[in-house]
Amino acid sequence: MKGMSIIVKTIANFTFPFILIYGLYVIAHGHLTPGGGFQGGAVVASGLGLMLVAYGSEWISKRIKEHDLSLLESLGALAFIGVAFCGIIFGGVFFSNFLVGTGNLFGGIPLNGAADINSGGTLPLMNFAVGMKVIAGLFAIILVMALATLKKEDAI
Amino acid sequence: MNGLETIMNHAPALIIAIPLLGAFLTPLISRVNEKLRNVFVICILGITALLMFVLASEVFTSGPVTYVFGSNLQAVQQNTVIRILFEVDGLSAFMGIISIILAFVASIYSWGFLEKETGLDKYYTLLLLMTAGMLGMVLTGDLFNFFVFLEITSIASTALIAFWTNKEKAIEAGFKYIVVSTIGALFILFALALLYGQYDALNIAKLANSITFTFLDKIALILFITALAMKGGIVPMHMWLPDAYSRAPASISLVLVAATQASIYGVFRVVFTLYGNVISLPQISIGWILVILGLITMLVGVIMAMIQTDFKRLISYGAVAELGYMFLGVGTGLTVIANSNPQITLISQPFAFEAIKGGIFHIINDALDVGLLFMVAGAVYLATKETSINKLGGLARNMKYTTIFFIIGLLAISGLPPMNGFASKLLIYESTFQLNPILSIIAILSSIMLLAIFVKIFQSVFLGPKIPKFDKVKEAPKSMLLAMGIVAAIIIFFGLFPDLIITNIVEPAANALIHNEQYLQWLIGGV
Amino acid sequence: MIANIPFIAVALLVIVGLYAVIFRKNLIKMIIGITIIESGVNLFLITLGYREGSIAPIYTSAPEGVMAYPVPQALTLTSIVIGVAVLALMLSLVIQLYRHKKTLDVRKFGGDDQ
Amino acid sequence: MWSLEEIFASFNTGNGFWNPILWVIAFIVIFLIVYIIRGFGNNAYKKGTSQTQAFLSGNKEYEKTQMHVKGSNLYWGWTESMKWIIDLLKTIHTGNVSDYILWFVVIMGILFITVGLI
Repeated sequence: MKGMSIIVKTIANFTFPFILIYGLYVIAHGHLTPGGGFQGGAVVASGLGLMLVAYGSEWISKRIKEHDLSLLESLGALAFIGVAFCGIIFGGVFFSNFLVGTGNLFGGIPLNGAADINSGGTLPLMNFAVGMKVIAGLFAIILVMALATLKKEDAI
Repeated sequence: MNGLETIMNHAPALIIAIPLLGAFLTPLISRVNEKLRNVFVICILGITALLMFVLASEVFTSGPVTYVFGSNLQAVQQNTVIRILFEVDGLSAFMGIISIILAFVASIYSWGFLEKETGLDKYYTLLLLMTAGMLGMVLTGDLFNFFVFLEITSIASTALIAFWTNKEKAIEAGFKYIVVSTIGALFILFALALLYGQYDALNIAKLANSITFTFLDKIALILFITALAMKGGIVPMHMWLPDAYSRAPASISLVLVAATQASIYGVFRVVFTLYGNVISLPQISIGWILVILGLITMLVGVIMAMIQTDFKRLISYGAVAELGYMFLGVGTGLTVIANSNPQITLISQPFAFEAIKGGIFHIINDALDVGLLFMVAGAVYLATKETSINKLGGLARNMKYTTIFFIIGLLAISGLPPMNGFASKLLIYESTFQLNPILSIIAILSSIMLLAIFVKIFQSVFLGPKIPKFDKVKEAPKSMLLAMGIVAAIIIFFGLFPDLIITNIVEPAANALIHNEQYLQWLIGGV
Repeated sequence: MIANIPFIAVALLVIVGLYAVIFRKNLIKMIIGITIIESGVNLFLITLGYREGSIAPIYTSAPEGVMAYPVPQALTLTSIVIGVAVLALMLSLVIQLYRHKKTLDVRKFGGDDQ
Repeated sequence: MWSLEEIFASFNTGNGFWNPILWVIAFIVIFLIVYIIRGFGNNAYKKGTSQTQAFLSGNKEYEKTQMHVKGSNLYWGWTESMKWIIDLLKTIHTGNVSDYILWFVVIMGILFITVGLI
């Protein structure tokens, strides 16, 4: 896939930061809203997909390698399971939320009794891990499919 | 000592977590060294198998084990939190043993079988994911979790079926498999949503406790049975099965057998445990439906197997026929039990329990027998690069050990003494005879035809004069022989000491099916 | 009556999806059919989660009131995640199939038993 | 772990019992008897003579590779006599994935009818 016109590239450049911020917001607020790692990751990955469409898969594939994306994906999954294993060590149960209510970072005690951005315990950590995995995984899928269709066009 | 105790307490979670951890570590280790990766995968599955055996021995001796993720059981009992809950009873542990044995054997077998292939780090990752999915399916006590693990298994196995992407037929089989399993899984999701909407619970024990068999429950029951039977390859929804089994690499066909049986487990779990309190209510017994599906499965499986010319496709149809025996055995038991109060029936008509024992015992026998035959087919393919039985011949001269393993598998799958298949089939024949003689006649007939079709393979592949094309064929690599040897040894052990297996493993599993109050025990604080 | 409209939509979506999978000959259209069934099931789950008069389960500066139980939404999200994975897998298989056979007609595949 | 009686126990099948160890012992005994009877036979077989050649009504023997009965030629009579049912099953097994789903819907419908919902 070749890059598109200068108008598309400019618009994509302009909207990309907003998409990124919105996706990261959804990831960070995963424990407060119906959303989380996957949803935010999908938003960020679609932003990256927009860049791919605007600049062309060749341009992107020179900068981001599928190899590195799969490494990032594995690391995200490992972080997720690692936090779950920490639950056994610190909390006594697998997936135990050992950080909640400790008063430290991620374990803040909310004032009005409801929830807060700082009171999620291990949930934000897991959301970040899942978000990393989903950004890498979904973008790898888009990239590989774009490259696969690229070879197809060349054959014709 | 304290550390060991901690590990034992967390065994149900670790059985899922360790393969998952291994799955995502595999691509990283694969960058270091390829041999190290193979050893790593075998070690991971070995540790999981060890944990599974310890957990199973605890379950078989002292009843169901529950494990709540991230919380404790009291909170779940008091209905304050909704949590994912693993509940391991006799049947779950039994199915878990089957899955982990086959996955472990497949990891050993893959070393020799796929030595010259590329893309193996993804292969091993998916193999571990698939193992985690199967184990999750059988260990979980939560319907939605069951659906998630079902989908994990389907996605991983689709990618593995289509592993040989240069072969068009392999991709086609993968596509068929994913379409069938996705639609099946979506209907399972629909059914569990029907239950959730009525009872506000997803936990199998809680649902079983409160189910009242309304109109919507009936719909959910039928959706569950049909979708899981399709995933399990019951005729006439079996047609994806020969495609998938025969086009996948042999090591994957082996694990797919266990994945299919996990769906069969789902049918039994839904019918006996989830609907256990109300199963005697419907006018037409679900048991008869299972029996009839089982009979059709046996007959169609063997007749279609008789006319196949592809080695693995023939074994696949044999595997379809074998699935019928499980449905026949368990369905017979259900038919008798559902007629009246289970406790009274079990005393007056003890053959119901024997039938269920036979059906359950046949699950593990089928997994081992079909698995061994698939491994032999893979060894023949690796040596000759040929799958059509019309072109093969005279291989017994060069592949002595493989031939011996094939004979063991042949005797076992067609139910000849003293192999394990005979023990379970005898239980099924003699107990179904008391319900209706025609059932056991059809069962024996299809068993005879299974013997005939496997003798046909034996004659045309291993016997006969030397064929010049296969003059320089070598015996399979050592790791493959080791894998086949492990399974053959288990088959002979099960065949020679069936009573040991039945009293220690099969009976707790059958008891877990019949007495669903064991499964519901933790709800009232019995644990 | 108005509360039942989502359930009618669910039934329609599932039936339309099944129709597409069974009677459409193009592989891509079959995949679209599967996603339609999936949307139907997701709609069913999300409809079950609605309780009259309750507020959406968003904790960030939440107003006073009864909050709807977020479990069906979590289920729907999980189901969507799985759906994405399945969709990507199916489409990549179709790309591979098209490369081998140069056709997407479902009748051209199979026939091993004929 | 287990006592010998437990390991070698026979299990009850509802109508009778099954003990593979007894079966193996019986097999060995019968094998020995057959072997002894075989010993009474006349050992007139000589290698390397015309005794070892196949006799095909005086016709010349074919090449060894052509003598092998191929897999699909076995049970020819059976498949011929069961042709109607095999043809029926072959028409059902189209290999078309739409038909797989159609069967799923059909079975679901049949189950709905048998359980008495429709």
